Amino acid sequence: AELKSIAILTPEAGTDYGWNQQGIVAAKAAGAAAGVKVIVAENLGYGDVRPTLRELAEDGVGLLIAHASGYNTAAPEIGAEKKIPVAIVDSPDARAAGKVADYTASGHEGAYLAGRLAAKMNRTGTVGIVVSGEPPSWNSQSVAFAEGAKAEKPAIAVRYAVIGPAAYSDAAGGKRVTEALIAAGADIVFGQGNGSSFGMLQAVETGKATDGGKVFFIDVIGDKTPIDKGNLLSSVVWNLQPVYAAMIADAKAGKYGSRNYGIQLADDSVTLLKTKSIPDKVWGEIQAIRKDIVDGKIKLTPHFDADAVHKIVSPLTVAAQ
Amino acid sequence: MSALFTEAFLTALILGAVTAGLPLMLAGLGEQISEKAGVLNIGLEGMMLIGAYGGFLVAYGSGSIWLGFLAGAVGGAAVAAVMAVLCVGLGLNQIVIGIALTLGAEGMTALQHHFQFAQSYPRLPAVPTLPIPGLSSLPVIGPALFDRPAIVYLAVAAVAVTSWVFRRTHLGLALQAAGDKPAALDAAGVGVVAIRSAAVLTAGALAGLGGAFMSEVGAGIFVPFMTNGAGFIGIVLAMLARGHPLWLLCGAVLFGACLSITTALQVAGVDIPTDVIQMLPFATVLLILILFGRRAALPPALGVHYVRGAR
Amino acid sequence: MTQPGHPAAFRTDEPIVSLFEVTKRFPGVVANDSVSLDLWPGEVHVLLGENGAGKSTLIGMLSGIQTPDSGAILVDGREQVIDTPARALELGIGTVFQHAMLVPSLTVVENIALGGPAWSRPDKRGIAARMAEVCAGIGVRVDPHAPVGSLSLGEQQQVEIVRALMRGSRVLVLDEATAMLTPKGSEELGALMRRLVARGLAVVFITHKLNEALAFGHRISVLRLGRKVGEITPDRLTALTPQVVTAEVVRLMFGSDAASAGTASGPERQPFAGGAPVLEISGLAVDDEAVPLADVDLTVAAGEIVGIAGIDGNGQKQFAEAVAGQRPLRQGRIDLDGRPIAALAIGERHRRGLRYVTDDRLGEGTVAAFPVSLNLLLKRVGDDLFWAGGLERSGPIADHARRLVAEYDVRTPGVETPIGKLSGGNIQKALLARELSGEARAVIFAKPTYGLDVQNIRASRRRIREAADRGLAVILISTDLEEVLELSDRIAVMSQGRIVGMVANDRSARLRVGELMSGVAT
Amino acid sequence: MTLETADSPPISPTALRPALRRHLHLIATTVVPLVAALALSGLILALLGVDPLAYYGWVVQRGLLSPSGLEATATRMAPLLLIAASLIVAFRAGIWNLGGDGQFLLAAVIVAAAAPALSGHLPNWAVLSCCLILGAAVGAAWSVVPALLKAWQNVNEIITTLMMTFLGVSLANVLVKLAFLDPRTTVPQTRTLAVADRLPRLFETTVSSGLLIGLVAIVLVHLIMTRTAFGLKLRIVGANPRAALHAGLPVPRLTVAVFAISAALAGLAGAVEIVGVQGNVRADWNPAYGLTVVPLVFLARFNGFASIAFVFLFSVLSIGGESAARRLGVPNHFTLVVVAILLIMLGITEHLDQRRRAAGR
Ligand SMILES: Nc1ncnc2c1ncn2[C@@H]1O[C@H](COP(=O)(O)OP(=O)(O)OP(=O)(O)O)[C@@H](O)[C@H]1O
Ligand SMILES: Nc1ncnc2c1ncn2[C@@H]1O[C@H](COP(=O)(O)OP(=O)(O)OP(=O)(O)O)[C@@H](O)[C@H]1O
Ligand SMILES: [Mg+2]
Ligand SMILES: [Mg+2]
Repeated sequence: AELKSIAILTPEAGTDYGWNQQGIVAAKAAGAAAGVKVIVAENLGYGDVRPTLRELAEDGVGLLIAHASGYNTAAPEIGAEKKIPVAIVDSPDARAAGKVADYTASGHEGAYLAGRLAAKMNRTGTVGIVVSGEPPSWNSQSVAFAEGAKAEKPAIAVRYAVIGPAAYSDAAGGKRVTEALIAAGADIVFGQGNGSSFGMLQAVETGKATDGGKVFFIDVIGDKTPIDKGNLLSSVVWNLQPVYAAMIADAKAGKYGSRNYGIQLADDSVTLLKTKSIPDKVWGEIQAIRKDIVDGKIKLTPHFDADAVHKIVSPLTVAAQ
Repeated sequence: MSALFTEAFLTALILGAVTAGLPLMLAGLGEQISEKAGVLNIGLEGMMLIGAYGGFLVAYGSGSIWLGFLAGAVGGAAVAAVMAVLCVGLGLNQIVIGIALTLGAEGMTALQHHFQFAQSYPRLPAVPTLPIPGLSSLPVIGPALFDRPAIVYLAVAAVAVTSWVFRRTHLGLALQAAGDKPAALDAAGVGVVAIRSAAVLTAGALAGLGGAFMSEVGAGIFVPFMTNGAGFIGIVLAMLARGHPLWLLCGAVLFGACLSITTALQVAGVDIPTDVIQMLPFATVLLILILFGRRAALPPALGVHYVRGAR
Repeated sequence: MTQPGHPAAFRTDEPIVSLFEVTKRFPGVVANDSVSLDLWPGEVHVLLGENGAGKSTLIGMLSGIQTPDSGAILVDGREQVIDTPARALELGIGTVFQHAMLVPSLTVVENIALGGPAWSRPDKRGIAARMAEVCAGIGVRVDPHAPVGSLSLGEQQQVEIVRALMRGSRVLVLDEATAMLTPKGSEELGALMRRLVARGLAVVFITHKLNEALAFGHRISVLRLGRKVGEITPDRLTALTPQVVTAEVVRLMFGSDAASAGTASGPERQPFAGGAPVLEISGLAVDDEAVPLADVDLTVAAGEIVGIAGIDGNGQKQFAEAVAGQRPLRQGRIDLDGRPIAALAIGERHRRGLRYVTDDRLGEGTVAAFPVSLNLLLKRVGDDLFWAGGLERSGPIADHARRLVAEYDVRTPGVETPIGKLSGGNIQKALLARELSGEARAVIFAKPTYGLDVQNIRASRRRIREAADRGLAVILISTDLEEVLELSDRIAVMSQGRIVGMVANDRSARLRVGELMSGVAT
Repeated sequence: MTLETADSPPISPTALRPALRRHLHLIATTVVPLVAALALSGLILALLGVDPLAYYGWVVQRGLLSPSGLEATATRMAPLLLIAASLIVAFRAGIWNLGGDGQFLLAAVIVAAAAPALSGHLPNWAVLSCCLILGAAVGAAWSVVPALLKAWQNVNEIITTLMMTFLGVSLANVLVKLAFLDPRTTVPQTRTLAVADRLPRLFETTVSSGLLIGLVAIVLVHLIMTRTAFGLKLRIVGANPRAALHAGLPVPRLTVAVFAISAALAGLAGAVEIVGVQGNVRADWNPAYGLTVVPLVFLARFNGFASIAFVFLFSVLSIGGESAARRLGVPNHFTLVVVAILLIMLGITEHLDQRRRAAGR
């Protein structure tokens, strides 16, 4: 079918070096490559996006990318009402031929690598995870990070803390909780959050590990290198461009909805960011592990529920090992 | 588990409680002053946000943390000035204007942030601390309470000063009269508008300072909507601690402590769902209300515009 | 009461303050129309005038509460702009306002300290000491550290006077300062004013009580409809007999027709013939922080008026509220027409015919923002006559209101006018209309004429008589002994929450009530 | 506490005044502040380098003129009207219920859990009716603590209702994440009520019949408060609680009734939003409608019809503003600024109008 334009809807501004920015940048790139116009509707919040979806549909958009788990009810409904295909996240079962496709992005493979990396570079015996909330994509990465760290160093302690309710913008909370984790011994912090992640970064930059040394930060989704002050160890970088490109291609080919989309190490839609803080030797080892995952030698299953996270970070689990 | 609750971790928890509680305390202190004088300041959240933004902007631009605090206080007071003119001077509805100011401040700071910092996300360096000789070497509480940025001591001093003003000065009497019976204050030769405006401006400055503390010390960065309802919690704290700045200090510390306990339990891996733990501060306050609620009376003239000679 | 002597000692060539042709307009009213007034040192200048004549407005311009639209105010011969209360205080003009201007939550000294330099500490001990001095000088006693809220209105007025003196006021304005005082309190205040002017102050004294004006005043000015309609100079005041002055003042205040009447509302009351008991109260006890009630027994027969005399704040309010149902009883019983009502709620007592005309007309008697028509039905909301199945029937409601407004001569622009816009006298008439209409059996009147002018007082008292004549049992609570003596068949005296004596209203009643009130007799 | 509010509508329809003057007055009190607010916001837009006229053009085009935009505006009005009704009952009775958001959200969560569970067991109309009743009941239940504290202990309700909102928001999240989780998705959200099973849409549009519920509720509330004995009793309590006591009204019981009705309406708003539009509740969802509606009903001086107008205006702005912001590349936080300025301008106008009326009394 003919596809002239697509639209992407994001809850926050596309300038967060994270989820929203990645979605918008990737959609624009995929659109440009396919010669399709891309309309960006950002900052829509977590309220009711139905009016925006309808308006975009009426403006002739041929594919609606609802880039937030919070939109996964509204988008298929409006897609059905306006007879326009939609892309959603976190609802793989909602797939419907010609109508709905899911691209539940799970960076768990990358997070596993990040966990291995963290454990390798860890000095204190403790690493930390700070999250702004417990959405599925955060959970799967938290679990994988902890698995990776423990696979590398079974005795390692993984400390975990959630900032607070609706804490996506709670930068002060991000900093406070990160500082507590650092005091609890973490010298590497795996941080997942939106506005709050800048507070985490600030805590890492201004804090000292319990051994007196530097604290490192491992980010997710985006690449914060442009704003790094030397504490960014790595990031589980996502690249949604292949996903969107495939969607556009499928839509043009009339096959939309015949499959869901995902990101994985194999096609580099998930990568671990190499910064100058990672010694080449370590990086080499990480690349080897990456290859094992891609080759299926290391099997990883994503766990999206918060319970799985709590279980793996519980000190009781540590004791049992 | 015992290895977890080390001195450093306990210190960090107490420190976290102080850092989280301090902006609430400053905002609550401002609200308390304003309410004592009879003005219900619903715009506190907006004043905090402008303070957070202004404080960060100036601290980042000038490199001086103190100029930042000054700017935060001035920013908060500027918003309060609008409130003083419209509500104290003209007598517009305090709730309407308060909410308008909060919405406006949210919008303006988010816009400004978008155009100014949304690409660079500048962050401030660590704020230097001022150890108090002797006390700062105490275990745990030494570094948590007595090796803090000077502004923390100043904020606590502000509570003491306010308490002193309330109980020991003519100004304190005037503030109370403005909230209890403005006509009597006027008849005694003190301008009600002046006293109330001063109270509102002070509230704005304190809230702005609280916001600046949040962005400069608490987070080291400004992000939109970062006050996250702190202003409203400040209002509740002020109402709970009517007339007693010290209670406010306790309330704010309690709030901060609940947040820290939440973090502590999570880090310890206690498998209580985080949302349940996060209800802790609210439930505690509600319990206090149920037990001691009767004391939470408000000044009789709160929210009532005063017009000389009207009847 | 004797006429004061001519205060020649302080006569100077110049008044301390002169109001020169001041005019003040409010929307729809000219409150003061080109009024000129001189305040001389050594004089008590009495301002008289019916309700709404413009007295408070006039002195409001002296105190900085109002500013004149035209005209001038001269202090020591020089023109001054008094645009704030602070300015008035600076100029030495101290005011005791009609409604107390003290902060109830602060203590007496704190109230006096109000207005000191912001950052300094109030010198409570010093203030208390100076206060003691001033108090001793003028012969009053006030606890300097008592919270003002715990003081009676009379005491509060004393505090305000002391405060004004402590500020070094040369001009002291007292707006209806005796309205809340007992006869003895008024007497003392009068003596105080005389001592003050003897020290060279100028006093402005506003009152509705002509006897006080004659007893305490050196000069009398009369306002009517915002104009100054006459002035009786000290020479004439000493020269004329009280009767002549009274007649002249009443003529000035109300026009010639009113001149002979005074406040008496009719012929002296006929001795009560006796009737069946309607309201029987026995062993009444009520808890209260200030004045608990104990052992109150009282029986009122149909057609009888029982007056309750006593100094204000001796449990009268608690008593009335307890009988009306606004306060829980600790013990005791109340029977109406032989049936117990003590367990009933306020509304049910009202339906049984028990009525309570409160003295707090705006505080609890009415809802100021609501129209007259609804205020007239405030105690009957939901009544089938006016609400059909809960739905308002505006026709009957308006008709009812118009009928009562006409019958009770409530002067209001319309029945839809918010009652708070009416004058005090008319609000009182509306309250009387509400309580006396319908199937009333017993009525409690609390200070029914407080703050009213002579004509309204007369009208209210007539209503009270008529109520009794219709066969209602009437309890009349009043601090105005004249009123009690004029209207009652029997007089109970209340003191510290008890009825300390019951007196038949005969020739010796005044004396015996006085004794009971002052605690001489038991 | 007391807050100054008069009992008359903002535009008092004095029958005697010529119609022309009334119209002029209406224009002066609504259009002037609107234009002033737009001009001021326009200035800010211009400073941001955006053409204000284009911006407003899109707002009007989308929020008011385009059929689907107008439908979106109308749909958005439904919960706002119910919350306005909730606030009118409370505020007129002198109860400052600021806990609407908690009542709204908890009701929404419980209804969202109940609706899919009931659907299939009962006919659709019965499911919907149950849900609406349930929402109202949950809202009312969440006001019990503040109501009892106020009625019998005289604890200030601003504090208690605010606290209950903070608590309610957290509890709603706990419920979504722990109790009512939809097992078929990884996202913490409740099960979804099918589109076909939601409140019927009006005619051939996308407007939810929630709009009708909202309109009926607010008009009903207005009439009850102004035309019935019950409403009068509540207003007496609100205007002068001592007079209410003196008049023999059962003040504590009426206070509890006010809380119950007000909170039930807020809960109903939650129910209508769920069974009308959303179909489910996600964790951390909190539209915070209460805070935005509070100033609107104050400006409407607690008059139901004026509230409808203000809610409409607000809805147009929020629907149209989002579209305009997107098309012109302004962050749509700008809508917040416009609303803020508008509230202030309306406040000032009302003040001036009151002064003028007082002067010409
Ligand atoms: N808030 C107000 N604004 C304007 N005018 C008011 C206000 N309150 C009261 N008034 C006016 O004040 C008057 C009441 O004053 P006052 O009690 O002195 O009246 P009055 O004419 O002396 O009546 P009466 O003799 O019955 O007491 C009313 O006539 C009313 O017009
Ligand atoms: N603030 C005001 N606003 C409007 N009208 C007022 C105001 N104050 C007084 N008035 C009007 O001015 C007139 C004079 O009122 P004022 O209070 O001076 O009378 P007064 O002689 O003191 O009466 P009273 O004996 O009842 O105290 C009244 O009729 C009233 O309508
Ligand atoms: Mg007067
Ligand atoms: Mg009067």
